[in-house]
Amino acid sequence: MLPLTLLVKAGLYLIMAISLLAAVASVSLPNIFHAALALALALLGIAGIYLGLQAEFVAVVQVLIYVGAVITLVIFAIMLTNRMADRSTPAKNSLGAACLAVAAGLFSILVRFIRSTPWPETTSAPAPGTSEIGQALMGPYVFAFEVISVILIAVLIGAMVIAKKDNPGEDAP
Amino acid sequence: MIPLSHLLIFSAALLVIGIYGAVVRRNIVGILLSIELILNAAALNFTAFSRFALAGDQEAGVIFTLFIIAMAAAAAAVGLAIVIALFRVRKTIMSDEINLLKW
Amino acid sequence: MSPMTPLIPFLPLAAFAVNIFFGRKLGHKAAWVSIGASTASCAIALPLIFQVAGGAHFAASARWLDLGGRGLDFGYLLDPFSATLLFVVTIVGTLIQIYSTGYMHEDPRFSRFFAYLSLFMAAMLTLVISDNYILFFMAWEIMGLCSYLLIGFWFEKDSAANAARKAFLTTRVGDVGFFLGIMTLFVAGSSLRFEDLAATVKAAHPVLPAAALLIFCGTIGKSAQFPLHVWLPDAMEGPTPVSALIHAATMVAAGVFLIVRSFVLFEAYDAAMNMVTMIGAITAFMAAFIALTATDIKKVLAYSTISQLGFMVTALGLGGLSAGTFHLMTHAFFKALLFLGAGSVIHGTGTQDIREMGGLFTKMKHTAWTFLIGSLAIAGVPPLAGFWSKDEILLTAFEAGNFPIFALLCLTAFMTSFYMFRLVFMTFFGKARNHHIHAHESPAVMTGPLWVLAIASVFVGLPGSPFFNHWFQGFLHGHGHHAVHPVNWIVVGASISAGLGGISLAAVFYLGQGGFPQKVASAFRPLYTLSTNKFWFDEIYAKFIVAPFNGVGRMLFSFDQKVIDAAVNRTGLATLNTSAFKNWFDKYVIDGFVNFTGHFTQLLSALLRLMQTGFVQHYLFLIFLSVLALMLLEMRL
Amino acid sequence: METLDQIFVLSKKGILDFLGTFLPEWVVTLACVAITIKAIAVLGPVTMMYLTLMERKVIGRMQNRIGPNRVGKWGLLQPLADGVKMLTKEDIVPHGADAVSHFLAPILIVIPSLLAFAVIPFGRGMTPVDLNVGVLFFIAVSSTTTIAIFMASWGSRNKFSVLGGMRSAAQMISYEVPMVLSVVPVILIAGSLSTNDIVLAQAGWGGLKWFVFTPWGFFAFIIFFLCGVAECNRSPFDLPEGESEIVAGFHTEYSGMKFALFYMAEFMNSFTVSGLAATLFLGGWQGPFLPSWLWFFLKTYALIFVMIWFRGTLPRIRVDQLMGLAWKFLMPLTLVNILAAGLWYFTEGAARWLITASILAGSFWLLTKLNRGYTPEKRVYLFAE
Repeated sequence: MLPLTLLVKAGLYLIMAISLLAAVASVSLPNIFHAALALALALLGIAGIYLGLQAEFVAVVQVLIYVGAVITLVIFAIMLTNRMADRSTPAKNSLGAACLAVAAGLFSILVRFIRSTPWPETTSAPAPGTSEIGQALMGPYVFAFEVISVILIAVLIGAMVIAKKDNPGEDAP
Repeated sequence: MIPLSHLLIFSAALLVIGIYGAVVRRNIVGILLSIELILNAAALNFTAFSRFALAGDQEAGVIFTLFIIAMAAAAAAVGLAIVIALFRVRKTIMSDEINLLKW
Repeated sequence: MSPMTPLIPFLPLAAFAVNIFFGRKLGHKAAWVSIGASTASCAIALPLIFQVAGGAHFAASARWLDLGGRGLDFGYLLDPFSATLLFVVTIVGTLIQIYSTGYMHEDPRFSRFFAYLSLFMAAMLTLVISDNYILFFMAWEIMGLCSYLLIGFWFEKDSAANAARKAFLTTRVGDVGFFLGIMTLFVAGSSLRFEDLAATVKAAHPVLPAAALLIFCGTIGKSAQFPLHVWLPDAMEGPTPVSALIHAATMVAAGVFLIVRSFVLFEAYDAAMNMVTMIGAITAFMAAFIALTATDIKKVLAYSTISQLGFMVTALGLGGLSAGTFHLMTHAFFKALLFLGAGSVIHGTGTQDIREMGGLFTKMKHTAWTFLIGSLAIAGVPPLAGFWSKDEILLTAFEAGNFPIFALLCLTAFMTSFYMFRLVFMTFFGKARNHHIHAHESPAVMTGPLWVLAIASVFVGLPGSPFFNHWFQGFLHGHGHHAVHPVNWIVVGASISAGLGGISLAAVFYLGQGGFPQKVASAFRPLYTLSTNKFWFDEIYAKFIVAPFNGVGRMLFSFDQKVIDAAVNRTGLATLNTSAFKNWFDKYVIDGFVNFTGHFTQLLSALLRLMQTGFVQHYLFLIFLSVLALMLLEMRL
Repeated sequence: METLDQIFVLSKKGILDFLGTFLPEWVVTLACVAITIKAIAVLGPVTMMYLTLMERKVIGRMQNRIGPNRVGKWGLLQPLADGVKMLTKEDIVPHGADAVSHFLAPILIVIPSLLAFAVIPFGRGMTPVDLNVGVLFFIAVSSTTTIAIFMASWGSRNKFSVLGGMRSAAQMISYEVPMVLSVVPVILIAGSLSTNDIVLAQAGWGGLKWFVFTPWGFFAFIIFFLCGVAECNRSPFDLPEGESEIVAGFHTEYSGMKFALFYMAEFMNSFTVSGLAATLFLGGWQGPFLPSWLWFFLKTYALIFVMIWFRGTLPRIRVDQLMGLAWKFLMPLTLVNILAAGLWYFTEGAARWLITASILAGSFWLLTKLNRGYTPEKRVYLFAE
């Protein structure tokens, strides 16, 4: 089965590369719509990596929430806010080069830290299945779970209130 | 299984890419996109750590990831609502053009 | 101690709140809110009254205000006197409110009217059950306000507005006296609770006689006694149920009730008692005299009310506590009946002038019968209510040995029955004098209360009659303390003959064809003029009180304008000049400093604000830069 | 019977055994995957082709027409003819279109539809990938369709396209909520997210112990199916491509094969939604007498027939009605349904039937009352009868 394992490994690295490229594209493409699509690709790639880590539930949730909901919302917002032909303004501000340097510095330091730390080499136990996650959510993490649900309700209402038109009659320019 | 350090480096790369985007993008939606990248880098780290943790501790990482995803969705919803409300008032979503309270 | 007692005034108060805020929405349902509240109060009060009649005694009080060791307490007191008044007020009040739904049916401010009535009921009930002067005075004043509002209810009419103002200002004179009296009492060391009054009197502080006289001022004002009686006839401008409730049955009786409450105080000083007797007798006679010639149906009744209040006051002044209270109760019933009957007549004919009425008996059977019963009651025909109570008063005068007063009272009783039956005969008998008036009977909601009150007028006197062994008087004095008098046939005879004599004379004058009224009027021209002009009271007041006040006012006004205003204007000009200089100083010297400071700060901040761009991304960048710097720092170490 | 039931499984096993004789094991594993993928890749388009025919025939009958009948016997070759026509048509890209998005959209929209086939259990032992989060996978994958629709609408640079895309996004986000929630009771009772396990949980009663025969299952099935119809943008929820309002919605600017791909995605979606509905509520391949895969296809096609029936019967609904239905009616009902399923789980015997049925009927009645929205005034026609 060695060749198959190698194949999976190669696939994972390929997915990583694609995700990184897509991430770079999502921050650098001038067209915000394309950037959102690139981000969707990057997020799908991350979902693939979750699958590789045998976290199927997280992977599926990643696709469902991010690609299915968040990116859809983002595109919705882009369609509502951008005029379709508005490409004349620059997409980046004047901090580009400085920030690139800072980002590169941070990255090199992080890489140095990561390389110098002795990480565990092997995975010891089988990954937690959906039922274990469910048990944990309803068991030790039930309070956090409830808090999250309250926050989501608050967000639902808050987003509606913020985005609602105050007076429909006034809003027609 | 690919080693943990490679996953961490990958997520570090996602993080700095996100940071770069969050600082450099003029479009507020673009900033939100970059923030999603940063959150994803963190979430990925949690799952990776959980996979390499001892038996019994594994759920924690996955659950943190799920919570991060939920919070990210919430943040995106509110953020985009704010963006839409802002656009309705100011007719722009470029972060450096929203300077009414600047001085 | 009964926890339900405070509810008695609070229910009408709640009805007032509901009607004043939601009256517009409720429309004609407002009446039922008020009537419901009154009925509920009545239902709460009646068992308590019966318990009091059985010898119970309810009282409770709580400290309201602490004044350096002494305090003012608020509380309630249910003794036989307040129970009697509670009985009268709740029943008569409820009946009059029911009547009002018919009388006021077409009025645009229907709900407002009932709100005021409820407020009045609340105030009156508070007054009745209050156990101290302060709460009594508060309720007293609220009643004054209600009286003002209700007299002026049809404020579109100038006469109504003026009458309201007159009533308010005139009673205010008495109220000031009353309040001064309360303060005098307080100075004399009283706790202002009625139950402690006896102890205060025992201490015999020298200012107490003054306090008694000052408190009597309140009675004079509220109960329309001479010389402050002038407001009550004018108060007839208000709606008739108001006249019945406030200006005949309850509020004006509050003045008498005040004497009842303070009786211990008055009793201790002969001067005060004499004063009360004098005022009462003068009022009774004078008002009856004026009533002889009044032509407005409500004015006749108004003067009659004043006269009857004079009777009560006289009785109290002669020491007849039970007689006065008894008459107060019976009078409330039959006078309310008479006013409501008058209202029914006005409702049916559209006029108030008795010279235009006549022959209404066939057209308004219910009204006529009930009115007749009321008139018989007030005239003192046995065995109706008025007879027993009036007889008690005459007996009091007789036994006090004060024969001039007794004679005056008998004469007044004679005049009372005369003018009442003059009214009855002119209104209901004979021929219709004005053929434009098409009278009709009032609706059942109005005649119903009339009949209830008529029946009450017949029977309410019986508990005080010898047939019941003067049970009522015994009840008031606490059973056992009251010595039962044998029947004094002289007084009974005088009383009956005065009543029947008055009726017969009226029949001769106004049913017969002799033209006696004109003859008598021309024969006694001066007296007739005196009566029709009401002793010129209004004119005297206008000339000797109002006019001088106006003169002084005008003088003060011109002083204000010429002297004080001029001084103010000069001061203003001087200020103006001074500030012109200060302005210059401010502008060039002080502002110079300030501006310099400002410019200097601006110069500095122009440099500093390069740090604060206001762009969130610059801050974000700075954060990450700092993170990088910290990390580098950490690595060095 | 047994062989007939397992005919596809056995044939695949035969091929793999044959390959195993001369190839290393890992190639055989790859071949296993490849065979499954190939089967799906063939099944999807063929299904789509004959669904078009079926739809045209059924609609035709419903409209008192005959439908396609010229190409081949009973018009059986009509889909092939259509395919040839599509392939030979000119591919038009509008001036000023966003070339990348415009090109990628039709491709991307087919991928989720095909992926969704992976977790459908076509018969006993015939689940292509028995994922332990199968149902969630299906929903996640189908939700990504929105992005392709967005790309199509944005890339076309046409306001009708954008309008259609917006409508589609709003509709899909809205209907995903009750759809997911309506699946929850099934997962609760079956205790698994795997489609295969869910089918197995409905075994019994001679293959008729379907979830749809319980009160909560009945409500969940109706809601799921309605949401599925809405997710497929099919009539009466076809506002994103409502031709009388916005030409053809997001695929206004597409022609030729790209247009055909959109069509293919739509029909494959109808198939997978119907298949999943059959799996979740109608017992999947469970059934007496007939082979399991035949049962599955029978149920699926019955549901597809119902979809076509909808289209033949119901007029398109308004946008506010659409949103109101999802948020104000279906979503509360699904929440109550979850409660009912929980009660069902914890009670026994006749009581569970009584309790759940009464709760659901009561809330249905209440929600119907509360949603008695506004009805426009009756129109008055001046010159007509």
